[in-house]
Amino acid sequence: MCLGIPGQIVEITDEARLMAMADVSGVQREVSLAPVSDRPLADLVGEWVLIHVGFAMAVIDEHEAAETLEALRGLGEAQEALEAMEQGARAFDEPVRENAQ
Amino acid sequence: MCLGIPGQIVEITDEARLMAMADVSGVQREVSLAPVSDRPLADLVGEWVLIHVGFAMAVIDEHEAAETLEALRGLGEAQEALEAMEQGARAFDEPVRENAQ
Amino acid sequence: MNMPSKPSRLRGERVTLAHGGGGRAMRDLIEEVFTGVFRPESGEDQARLSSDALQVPGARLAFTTDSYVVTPVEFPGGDIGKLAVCGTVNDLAVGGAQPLWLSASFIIEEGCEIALLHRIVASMAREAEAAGVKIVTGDTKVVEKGSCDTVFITTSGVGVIPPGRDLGAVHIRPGDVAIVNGVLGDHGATILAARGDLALSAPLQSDCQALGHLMAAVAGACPNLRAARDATRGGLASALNEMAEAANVSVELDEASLPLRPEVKGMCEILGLDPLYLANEGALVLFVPEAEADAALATMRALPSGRAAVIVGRATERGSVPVRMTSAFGGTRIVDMLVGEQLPRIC
Amino acid sequence: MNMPSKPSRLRGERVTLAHGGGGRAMRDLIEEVFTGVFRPESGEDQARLSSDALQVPGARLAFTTDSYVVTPVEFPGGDIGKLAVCGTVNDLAVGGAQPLWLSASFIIEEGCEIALLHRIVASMAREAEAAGVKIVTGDTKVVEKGSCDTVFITTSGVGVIPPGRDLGAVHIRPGDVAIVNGVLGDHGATILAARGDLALSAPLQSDCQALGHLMAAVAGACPNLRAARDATRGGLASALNEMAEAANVSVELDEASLPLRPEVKGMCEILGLDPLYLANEGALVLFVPEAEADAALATMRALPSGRAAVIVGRATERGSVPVRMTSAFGGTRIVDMLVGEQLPRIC
Amino acid sequence: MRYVEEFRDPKAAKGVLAAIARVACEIGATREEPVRIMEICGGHTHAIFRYGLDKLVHEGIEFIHGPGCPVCVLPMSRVDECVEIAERPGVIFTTFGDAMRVPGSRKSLMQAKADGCDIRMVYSPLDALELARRNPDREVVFFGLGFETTTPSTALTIQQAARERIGNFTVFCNHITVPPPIKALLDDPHMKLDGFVGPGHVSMVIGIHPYDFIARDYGKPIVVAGFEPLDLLQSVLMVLEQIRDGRAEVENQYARVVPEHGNPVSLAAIAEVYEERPSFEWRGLGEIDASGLRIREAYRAYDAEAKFGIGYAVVRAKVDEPEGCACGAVMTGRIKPTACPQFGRGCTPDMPLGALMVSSEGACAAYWTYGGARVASETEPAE
Amino acid sequence: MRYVEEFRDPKAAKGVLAAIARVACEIGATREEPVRIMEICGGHTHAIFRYGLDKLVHEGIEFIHGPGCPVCVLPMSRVDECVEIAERPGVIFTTFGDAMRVPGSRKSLMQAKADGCDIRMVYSPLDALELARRNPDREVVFFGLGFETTTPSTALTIQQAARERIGNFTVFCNHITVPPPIKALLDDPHMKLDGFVGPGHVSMVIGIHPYDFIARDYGKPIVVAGFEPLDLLQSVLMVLEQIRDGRAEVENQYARVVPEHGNPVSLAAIAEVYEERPSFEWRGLGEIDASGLRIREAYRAYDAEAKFGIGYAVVRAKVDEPEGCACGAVMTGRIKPTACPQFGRGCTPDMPLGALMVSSEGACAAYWTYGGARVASETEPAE
Ligand code: SF4
Ligand code: SF4
Ligand SMILES: [Mg+2]
Ligand SMILES: [Mg+2]
Ligand SMILES: [Mg+2]
Ligand SMILES: [Mg+2]
Ligand SMILES: [Mg+2]
Ligand SMILES: [Mg+2]
Ligand SMILES: [Mg+2]
Ligand SMILES: [Mg+2]
Ligand SMILES: [Mg+2]
Ligand SMILES: [Mg+2]
Repeated sequence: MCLGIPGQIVEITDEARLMAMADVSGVQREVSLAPVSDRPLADLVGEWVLIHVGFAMAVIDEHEAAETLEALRGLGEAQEALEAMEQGARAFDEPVRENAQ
Repeated sequence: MCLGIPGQIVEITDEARLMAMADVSGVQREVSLAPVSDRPLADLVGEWVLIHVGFAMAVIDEHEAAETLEALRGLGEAQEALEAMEQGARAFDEPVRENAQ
Repeated sequence: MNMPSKPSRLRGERVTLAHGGGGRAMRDLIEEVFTGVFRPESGEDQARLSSDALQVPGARLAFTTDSYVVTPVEFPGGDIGKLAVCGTVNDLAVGGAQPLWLSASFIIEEGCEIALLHRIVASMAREAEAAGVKIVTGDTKVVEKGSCDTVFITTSGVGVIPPGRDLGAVHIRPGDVAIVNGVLGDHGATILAARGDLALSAPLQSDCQALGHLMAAVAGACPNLRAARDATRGGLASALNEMAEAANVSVELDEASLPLRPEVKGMCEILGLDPLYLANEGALVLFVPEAEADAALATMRALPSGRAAVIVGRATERGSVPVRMTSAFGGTRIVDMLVGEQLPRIC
Repeated sequence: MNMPSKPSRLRGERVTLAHGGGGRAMRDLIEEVFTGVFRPESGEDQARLSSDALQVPGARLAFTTDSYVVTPVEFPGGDIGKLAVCGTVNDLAVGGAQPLWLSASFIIEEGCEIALLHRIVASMAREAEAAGVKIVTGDTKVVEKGSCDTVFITTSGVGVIPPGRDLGAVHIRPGDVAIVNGVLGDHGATILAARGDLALSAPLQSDCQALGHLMAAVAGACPNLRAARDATRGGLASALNEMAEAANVSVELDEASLPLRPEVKGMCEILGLDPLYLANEGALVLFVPEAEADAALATMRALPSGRAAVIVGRATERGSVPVRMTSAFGGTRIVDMLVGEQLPRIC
Repeated sequence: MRYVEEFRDPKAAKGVLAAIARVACEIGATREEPVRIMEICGGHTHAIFRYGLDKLVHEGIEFIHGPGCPVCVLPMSRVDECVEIAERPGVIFTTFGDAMRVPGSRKSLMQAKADGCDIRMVYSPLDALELARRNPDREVVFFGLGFETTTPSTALTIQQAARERIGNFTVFCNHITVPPPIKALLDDPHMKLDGFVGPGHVSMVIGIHPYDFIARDYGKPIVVAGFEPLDLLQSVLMVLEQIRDGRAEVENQYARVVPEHGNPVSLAAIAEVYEERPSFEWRGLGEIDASGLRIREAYRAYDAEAKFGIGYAVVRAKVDEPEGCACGAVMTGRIKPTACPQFGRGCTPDMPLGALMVSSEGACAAYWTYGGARVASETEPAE
Repeated sequence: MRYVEEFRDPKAAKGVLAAIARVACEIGATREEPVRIMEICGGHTHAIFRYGLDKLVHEGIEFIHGPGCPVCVLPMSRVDECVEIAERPGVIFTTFGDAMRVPGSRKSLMQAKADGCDIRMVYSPLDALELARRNPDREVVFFGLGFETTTPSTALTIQQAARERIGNFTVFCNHITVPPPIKALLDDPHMKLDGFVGPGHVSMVIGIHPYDFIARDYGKPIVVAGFEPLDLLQSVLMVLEQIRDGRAEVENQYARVVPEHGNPVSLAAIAEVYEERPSFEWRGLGEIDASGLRIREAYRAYDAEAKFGIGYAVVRAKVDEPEGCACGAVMTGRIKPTACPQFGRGCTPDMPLGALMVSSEGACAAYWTYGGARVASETEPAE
């Protein structure tokens, strides 16, 4: 639970205290990198992290995100195709019906 | 120096702490009787005291006050009498002068 | 609609920041405490007003404002709400206007008792009715605990100045007499005592009262009424100094004529204060030509708010100082404007 | 006269209680900081005003008031003085009045920098001039340190409603469209960031602006303009709820059409806030019949304050709730009035 | 907004909704006999109502709102203890905004603030620590609140305070853990649940395996989900597919954020600073064994309970929940908010009885704000 | 008001004024060769101007204003020390209103309050002690200021605090004594004085004999006087009569209040709590030997100088008086306020350089407020 929001690390602000500036849609806030400090801090600049109560709790996995999105878009496209087919079927039907009225 | 004002002790409010209510023209304030506590507190009720920064600093001597006033009033009356005499003298003079004008 | 202003919704509570947040709690507070009493006619956030008096050719509109910040907000003889109505009515009245409409804007401290607001608003409604004005629009803001002192009220007033009337200190001429309507210093002394820091108590009441009816009567009785001022902050001394400067005259005051209660004198003696600088909330000073002084006095004394009216001095050609006073003892002294507030002189 | 308002008398100083005491220090403060800039015409404590517009038969006077208590008092895009002028001008304007005159009453905390007051007053003068209104009367009070938050300003406004014009939420009919003049939430988000407690920074500016010219233009272009509200405290959501309740209609909002800056969205995501409830100080929502919507949009977009004008919803027959919104995602949800202020939702 | 907007794409939503409908039909879910899926997390409850997902999904899906709102589960006694600390002279009491309106038996923190307590809303426990640095003559207390998502932040803050030897900072620890109440729910014979949407941000810290028991021991599907509407819909679909396929597994829809084994730094910080409490009180549920955390002896200087002699440091006062409130039943999904006899009557957002009515993640608040509460409140309560 | 109104009777005034005129003529006092009488006490200076006595008395009488205003003689350095104490965290600094506007080298107490210090005006040191009782977590300091009139009140308050063992109350002691500066004046060969009006309220405490040296050693008349205008006029008359009769005595005009030997309780309290300082700084006069009091070792716990390590407890900073100010000369009656080059120019009540311009007992303030200051300020300074 608890609100988390993706943000991008733009700058290390205090290496000793593991603090960095994060950017969320142009809004900036200093966050602690402590939870993700098991990798070199410098590597985190430019990364997207999941921010919760002022801590970067996780580095967002770009690859996993893309896969999830792909699956979702696939479902969307499949549905669009289906709807197009149904529409086609109706379009094929409809003149007949309209004539019938 | 230092502002002092006569007030009347109307009630002992805290015997242990030597506190009493004083009245100055209908304005009441709790004051310390410590400086005048070499006489019995109860005797002070009804007395006029000289109040300074919340302490009754002196009991006002009614007799001395009357004497001072008497001397002052004496000077006033003497002056009035003198002025009356001068006035009389002038009144006596003036018609003459007025006629002279 | 969702339970609009059930009385129970607010009763016995204190104001929280939620009451200022623009939502339902604010609406409930406003409906129950304010608009339920003042009953403004417009549902929009502005009053829409018409008055025949304003349509008379040559009539002018008078507009004034004051903020009220008194501590404590309730005191003998009044409360901040009564002050806020009377003070603004008086600023209209002493300028020669007929007071018609008031606005009332409240800044409320988080934690303020709602029951207190009810009392203040009731007092405002009462005073407004007595003064013949309507409170037609308002506002409330709630600020964090410690960001204001219980409640501040700002009232603005709109009135109509009849054609041809033009009161102003600039019209005062040497020879005019200065009249006050009643005792001086009661408000200032009452607040000093009510504040409690000096542990003084006195059977005093603020003189807080509306002076619209009094001013209307005097203006009717004295065709050459020059000017009037309510002697509020800074007291009679400051009002007279300002008027003398504006008129380029001097004013000679007579100490023996000043109407002062014994308790006010007592308070001033204890604290080393000068009653001429104590604030009033129902006292005014006006200037009329000597020839109209009796009419002014008679008219004022016929009204409750002018019962103790008395001549306290007169204007003279401009001398070296604006205001001078002859003491009962015989000497004279300058009555200057103070720099700031009078502070107790004790040691 | 004794050295009236030499610039050096106050420069570089802070306000002390002496500046509120009714004496010379107060007079210097008022002359140098306030009346020196606002230049009221009357030397008395009231403005005396005439206007031809008020003499037109059927014209009504509009009167409104608001107190301004923002923290911090200066913020990107404005300050409390600009707010105090724009906010009251807007309350007159959205009711259909031509704003003419303002009063301005200041409650100042002991210790307030005089340079800050200078800046605030200059900003008020600038805004008033741009909005075509005059600040004609005022007041100052000084309260003890800790008894107010730097400075509070209450402005009241007087304007004239031309004969025949009657805007009001009660006139909204099903089918009318709701139009906003620009982006939403900028003021609320700017203040949240400027306050500093949440340590957020964003390149945002308050939308604080006067809307008198915009309203005049729309009222001219749309003979059947129903009503307008500035969407201040409580944001668009509260304004629409109030209007829907007053008109006994429902309003259907379209989330996708809401004009929001990315930074405002970002701030809302971080803090779990809903931008519909963020305060605005230069945004209004108005209702016109569908037939006049294009005229309204074209008129608004021709003005700087209406450049981003857009239809955000429409009135329908009254349903079970006053305001409902269709999300971009497809679902619908109620847009209720909040109880109090929105609080950050974090954990 | 990257990683946000993409997961709100309406076109994709149509596809997932259609897929959900198909699977729901396949498994015979109907309005009368719905598949009952519990979203454990209050954040998910909030998203469901904000996006109207409950009305978008096939009518054979019923969302059951779980106990995963850390504010909602706060018992009155715990709020009372907050107020008591805040009332101590010299204290600056810091809290997330979420907890401000939660009713205690005497007052909420909002009311305590109005009454003069110095209570400040912060965005982060680090901001509270900064307040302590800047006010060395004051005692700064942070109201540590939340499930495993939030626990690392207070643990790391306490470690930072210890490193800097800051002596005027303590945490009033109310951290709780997700698994115990879920287990309690599953053990309740009256509770019928077909699957779970798991709390993604909790798993970001603890990984997905702590939920193994749900699948393994109780045979229920669970999908750890993200918080955007597409995340939720996809997770629902994944639960339905497990049901259709007769599987009961722990799946991870939110792999972009949730590592299988969670976050090692955070877990280490939690383990160093905190330990299990024997039991902890939940609103409407009473004491639940091993459901809360407390500060270890080594960090006792940062424990507000110890410093102020309050809460579990002493014998706690017994505070009854208000008469007729059904918070416990609503919180565990046994009844809907509208079935609480107080809903819309004795309990509204302006005069709440339970935290569920004021937390923005609370089911009662959600029903009131987004869900046609007013219609509901005009009907008689269901029970 | 009893004991007040009677002593303001205009009829009696006429008599005294006439008698003064008569005696002045008898001894040949003229405007050009006036009898120079110093009123030592600032309270007398205030009364002279408030009632316009200087203009009422015979032109052969010149009032010379003495150094007896405890606020006026405060050096800037001492005000600076007040501000420094008030700026310490947790301090409530209490003072009589009189001292609020006195300029320090950085700021006055009024300005320090505006800058955020917690400075409160009280009527009595007992009120400061009460503040200490009510604010046990704060440190309450009372600015003990004044001559012998006021000294007993702080001594008695300190004794009370000690009896109650109140640990958060101290006095910043600035009590001074009247005789030393008078002796210094009399030793000044440039100073021509014919007699003194003595401070009645000081004598109410110390009696009249401490002035014996004035009559005995310097051959000058002195009359201890009350504060109403008739008291003052009568005392002037008594001084003139001594001059006429060739006497030099200590007389007591104010016998209704002043006992010959003063007040024994007050004297005992002073002796127990205070002791002479080796020297004390006066504004414009510098250090004067044995002119001030300090708190004895036994009451050290109540000494703000000791507690805050300030003032004479440490090495004091040297603070120069402002350039061109003539405070010392005005205070000792060597020149009139209007002769100060700063009067009405660099120094006005709104922007004072010296305390004499802001104390209501200060000669400069009196000249400005009551004495036609504005006329004077338009003329060139006399020197
Ligand atoms: S309606 Fe109120 S009392 Fe009932 S369950 Fe919800 S929060 Fe609890
Ligand atoms: S005028 Fe000012 S500087 Fe000169 S003596 Fe008086 S107080 Fe001192
Ligand atoms: Mg006014
Ligand atoms: Mg006024
Ligand atoms: Mg006035
Ligand atoms: Mg308003
Ligand atoms: Mg307060
Ligand atoms: Mg308004
Ligand atoms: Mg407004
Ligand atoms: Mg408005
Ligand atoms: Mg005013
Ligand atoms: Mg402040």
